[in-house]
Amino acid sequence: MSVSLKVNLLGKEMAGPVVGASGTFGFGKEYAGMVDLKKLGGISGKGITLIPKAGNQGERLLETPSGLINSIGLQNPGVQHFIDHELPVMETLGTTIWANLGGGCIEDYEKGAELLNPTSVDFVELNISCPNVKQGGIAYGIKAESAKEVVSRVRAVCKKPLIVKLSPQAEDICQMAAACVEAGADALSLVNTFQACAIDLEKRRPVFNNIFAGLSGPAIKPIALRMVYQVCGAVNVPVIGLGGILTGADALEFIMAGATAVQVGTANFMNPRACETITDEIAAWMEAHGVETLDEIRGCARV
Amino acid sequence: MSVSLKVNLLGKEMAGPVVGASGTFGFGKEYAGMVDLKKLGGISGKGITLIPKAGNQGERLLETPSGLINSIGLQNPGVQHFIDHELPVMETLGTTIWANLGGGCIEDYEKGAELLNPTSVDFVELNISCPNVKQGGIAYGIKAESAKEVVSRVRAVCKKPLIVKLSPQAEDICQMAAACVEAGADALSLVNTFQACAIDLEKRRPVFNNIFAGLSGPAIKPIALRMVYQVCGAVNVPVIGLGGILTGADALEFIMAGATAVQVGTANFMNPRACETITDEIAAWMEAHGVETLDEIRGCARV
Amino acid sequence: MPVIACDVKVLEHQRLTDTIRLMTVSWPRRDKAPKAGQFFMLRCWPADVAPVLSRPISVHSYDPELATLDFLYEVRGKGTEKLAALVPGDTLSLVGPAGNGFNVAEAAGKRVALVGGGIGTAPLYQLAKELCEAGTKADYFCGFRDEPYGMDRFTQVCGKVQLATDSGRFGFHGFVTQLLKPEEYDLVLCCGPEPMMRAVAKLCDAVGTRCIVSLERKMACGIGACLGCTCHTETGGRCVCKEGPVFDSKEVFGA
Amino acid sequence: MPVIACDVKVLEHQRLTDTIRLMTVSWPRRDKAPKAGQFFMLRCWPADVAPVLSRPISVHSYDPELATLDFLYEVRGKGTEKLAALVPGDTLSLVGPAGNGFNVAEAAGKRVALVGGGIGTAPLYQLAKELCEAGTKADYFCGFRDEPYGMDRFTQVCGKVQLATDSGRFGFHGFVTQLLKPEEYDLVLCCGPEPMMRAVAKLCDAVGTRCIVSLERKMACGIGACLGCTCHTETGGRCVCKEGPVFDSKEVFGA
Ligand SMILES: Cc1cc2nc3c(=O)[nH]c(=O)nc-3n(C[C@H](O)[C@H](O)[C@H](O)COP(=O)(O)OP(=O)(O)OC[C@H]3O[C@@H](n4cnc5c(N)ncnc54)[C@H](O)[C@@H]3O)c2cc1C
Ligand SMILES: Cc1cc2nc3c(=O)[nH]c(=O)nc-3n(C[C@H](O)[C@H](O)[C@H](O)COP(=O)(O)OP(=O)(O)OC[C@H]3O[C@@H](n4cnc5c(N)ncnc54)[C@H](O)[C@@H]3O)c2cc1C
Ligand SMILES: Cc1cc2nc3c(=O)[nH]c(=O)nc-3n(C[C@H](O)[C@H](O)[C@H](O)COP(=O)(O)O)c2cc1C
Ligand SMILES: Cc1cc2nc3c(=O)[nH]c(=O)nc-3n(C[C@H](O)[C@H](O)[C@H](O)COP(=O)(O)O)c2cc1C
Ligand code: FES
Ligand code: FES
Repeated sequence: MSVSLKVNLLGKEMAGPVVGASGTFGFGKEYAGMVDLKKLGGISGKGITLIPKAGNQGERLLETPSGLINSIGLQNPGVQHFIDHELPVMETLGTTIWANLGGGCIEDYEKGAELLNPTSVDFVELNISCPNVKQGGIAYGIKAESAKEVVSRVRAVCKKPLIVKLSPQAEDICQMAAACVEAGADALSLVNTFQACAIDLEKRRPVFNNIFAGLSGPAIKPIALRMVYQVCGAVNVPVIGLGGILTGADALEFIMAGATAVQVGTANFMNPRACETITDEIAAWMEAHGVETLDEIRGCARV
Repeated sequence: MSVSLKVNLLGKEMAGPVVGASGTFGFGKEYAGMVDLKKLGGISGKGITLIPKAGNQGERLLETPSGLINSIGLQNPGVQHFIDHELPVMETLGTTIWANLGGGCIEDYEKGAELLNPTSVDFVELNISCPNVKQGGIAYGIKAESAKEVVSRVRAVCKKPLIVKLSPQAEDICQMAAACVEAGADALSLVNTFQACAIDLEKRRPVFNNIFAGLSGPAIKPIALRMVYQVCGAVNVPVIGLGGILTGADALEFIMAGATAVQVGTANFMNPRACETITDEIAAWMEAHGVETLDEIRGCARV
Repeated sequence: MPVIACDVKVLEHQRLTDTIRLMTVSWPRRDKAPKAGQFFMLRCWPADVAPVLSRPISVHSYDPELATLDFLYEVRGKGTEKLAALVPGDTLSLVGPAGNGFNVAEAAGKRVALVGGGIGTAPLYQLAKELCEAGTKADYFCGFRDEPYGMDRFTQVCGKVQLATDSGRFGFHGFVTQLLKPEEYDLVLCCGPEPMMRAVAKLCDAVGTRCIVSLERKMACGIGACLGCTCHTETGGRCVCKEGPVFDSKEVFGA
Repeated sequence: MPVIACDVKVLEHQRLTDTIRLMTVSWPRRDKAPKAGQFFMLRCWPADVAPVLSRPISVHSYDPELATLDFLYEVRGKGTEKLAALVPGDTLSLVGPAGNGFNVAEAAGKRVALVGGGIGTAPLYQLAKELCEAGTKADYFCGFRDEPYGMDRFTQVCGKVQLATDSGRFGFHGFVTQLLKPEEYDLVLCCGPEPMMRAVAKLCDAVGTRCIVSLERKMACGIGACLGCTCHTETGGRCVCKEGPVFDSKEVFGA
């Protein structure tokens, strides 16, 4: 039997359903010596903003049971630097390029999107869900109306396929999803990290300078999968599912819930070859179960 | 140094800060051969409803990374049966008695609370947050206005100290907390389980008949702690923190975030002596750090 | 009588087949002597290590003189794999004895058949022993997929011993249900895969023989505290870990 | 040159003190020869087992002829405890060689002091070896809380070797900073606890001696992909795992 892992996302063909998640996969080249990047569906680069950001002070990482809390705070060299220095390398990696665009104010989102228009970027993934920055992060990810505003403004200037990345913090994830689609999102990706907290008993203060930071990893998978299941039922655009995926079986759960593709984040730190391993495991499962294409099983678990 | 673990909750003295969480601790007697129940702050019995409930069909339990998904669905023998058959035994256990009251419609909540008025129950813990029942569960736990209605109606008839148990699904946990206090809650407990999903790859359908079920255990602790931290800043009533507590250190994080007491649920399945072990670990930490009473450290990590 | 939590020592650990192990542990609590059909929640990994839940395993044999317990178990997944790695001298945490167990007094003096399928034979050995001590030698019918295990022990405490295998490599080629003639017995006590127990119950029903079954459910607490193990019946839910795992087949499968 | 992921075999594992271990593993990839100051991300537990993150450990020694790597490490918590349980023949997963490493070419021919504090001495041995090969015998100053370890190796590849301990049980009673006279050197290369490195940098600054330090940060990826290890400096963030861990002290501590 010949298994095809190909996925067509908004008219672009991807070699497989697994995309490296933003913030965990650098700009791709870091993994080139470990992962056969051509097998991946794509790489979502580290979140970029119009104005470069230094990121957060203080602790940035904390391990939790089956999870990881991070407080990177969108440290990045800015959109223009990305275009000049990172993108040319990404172009050589043989997979689709996702520019994960964060913002400060709406104008910054707009300008960032405009800068990306003439580039080789395949998808713009609009990050309205970073819990680690005060402005332009989670602020837009909670209330559907705020999201709608930023998405429609970016949509108006963005000539690339526009994927909006949702926060699990949204008041109502289905309403949020519908609002983003109404505002012009071509696809949705979810979830970003969950706002979380940890306290340092010895210092008797929060571990993170911002008090709260973002939880990711296998711990959150059951909640992420629930949200993806719900959103796939609420909108008619492709949904990219993520949150805690560590195995091919995890990825297949998201696909059976209706996801077009998946992203893999924290798992890259648990196994640097995770994106490839997961891709191979999906293929092996399909082989063993006589499934030739992902279309045969996408959404099959929906009741 | 002499350490005191005593906690005064709404005028009642509890021997320690650790309370067995509803649904994981039976009605207490099940653990009597394993745990020195007199060391506990209290026992929150299995959720009861006016009308007995058979609970959910199909799978009820699923292990996840550092977590547990359950779909019990409030199986219980009804409030009157609780009063007649379980309460007399609970009275002999030497700790405070929390009646975890679920409901169908608001009238059922009211009638249940009325039945509990003349009993020996120390606290009524109003469960407006069960994700496993369609009616009277999570429905009231999402929107602050719905919660406000049910809480104020119960408050009007309930003569016991009234603790409202919040869902992490609330649209805005601080607003929700404030609404419940405004409606007359004497204290708040949070969090209940997170709505989650799992898919059975072989059957190609959701594991649980209700599609979604409730995630608990150490996996959720960082999110639960964040919500407790937020709620402690949003209201002026005692907050009982729970969600994933497995160690004394976990419990101390909640207390340093401002919690008056904590509850321990899933950990009882990981170590049947968990409530006592955690209590002892808290005492050992206090001893080692020269902390004589929990009042000295409660909320100390708030910035 | 509330269950207790106890750390015990592994005394012996034998590999009976590729996947079947027989583990002997100390059980110093003579005041908490387990009986046939009861089980323990086993754990040999820290609270914060996967799997989250402890694993229920039946009492295969209890020796009150040596104060030892035997567990006969099949290595299926993460939990039993961790058990299988134990070596003599290691510590195992037990919660139990849990569950109702078989009613041996009721069975004594009757014509009794024990019917086991695969690892479902585990609790039947202690049951056969207790029946034997009560003066009743039960007949033992067992079915395995291919390779049988643990059978020799039964011959000493049972009457007739009959074996069926799906593969036909050992004993009768077919299902154990083809060997059993329930009309020859007053009582059939059964443990195995649920479809097999349902088939046995049906055969018994047809001739009016009482059939007792021991159910399996996923369990979180094992002591009646979580309601995760409920078996739905026509007359309401039954808590398998506490009201069971042993039930009249009519109660749980209907008549 | 992108880092690689490689499963290697543990060849030897020695206990030097209660908490210090020296582990030798095979490193078959001669084309990816690690150099002094570089490190690897180590993991010997499955992806789904705690701790979530792999652990960064420096190259203590690389032997290109035997194709072996030594790690000198201190058992601190969960991760290093798991490493400590490895026995010869076990498999260890490595990601690396990561980081920039020391600039040996620049140091060669100069008057060089190596200053190590506790387990911070780990990367200095490979550095001393490489300097020695380049014709420069560095002086070695090391400080330990109480019991020193790994010192004998240094005598062969260094000039002067000076020891200080906080307890005074061995060598000079006091801090290693009390022994170092930075004015006698062109270059001081330093690895140890951050307060000690800051103190050394300050001494060097005062006399205009260049000071190079190797920083430690919690790391998730170890390869520049997550930005979890950033060191904030006056001129912006530095990625310790990729742009470092070796920096000019002025760059990271200010002047
Ligand atoms: C009262 C009772 C007595 C039992 N006695 C024995 C015995 O004597 N010997 C024996 O080998 N087995 C016995 N079992 C079954 C045993 O508990 C399971 O085989 C074991 O829990 C599987 O765990 P695992 O981690 O190895 O496999 P997993 O990977 O968890 O699962 C393998 C299979 O076992 C099922 N399973 C998982 N957890 C449980 C659980 N807690 N309870 C029941 N089934 C589960 C799963 O659904 C799956 O089909 C008994 C079960 C019960 C309820
Ligand atoms: C580039 C680099 C090279 C290193 N080389 C060596 C070496 O050669 N020998 C050696 O013994 N140690 C070395 N370390 C330190 C070593 O990584 C930590 O001691 C180890 O990660 C602790 O893990 P643990 O699980 O045993 O302890 P934990 O229980 O995780 O923590 C114990 C202490 O170590 C700190 N820590 C935890 N994780 C990390 C991490 N990923 N990076 C840095 N610190 C951490 C914690 O904050 C805590 O203070 C190096 C660190 C870095 C960054
Ligand atoms: C260290 C780290 C940095 C991240 N940075 C970004 C980012 O810049 N932009 C973004 O959209 N998401 C970011 N995320 C979120 C991930 O892309 C992903 O949504 C989340 O981690 C959940 O997936 P996972 O459980 O597979 O990691 C980051 C996550 C981690 C762990
Ligand atoms: C099996 C199970 C049954 C539960 N039943 C109830 C219930 O009846 N009422 C209720 O308020 N919460 C119930 N809960 C939620 C717990 O009380 C607790 O809020 C939740 O599990 C989070 O805490 P934990 O992570 O310590 O378990 C149940 C949880 C579990 C795991
Ligand atoms: S397993 Fe908890 S009630 Fe039976
Ligand atoms: S540890 Fe990931 S960038 Fe340095």
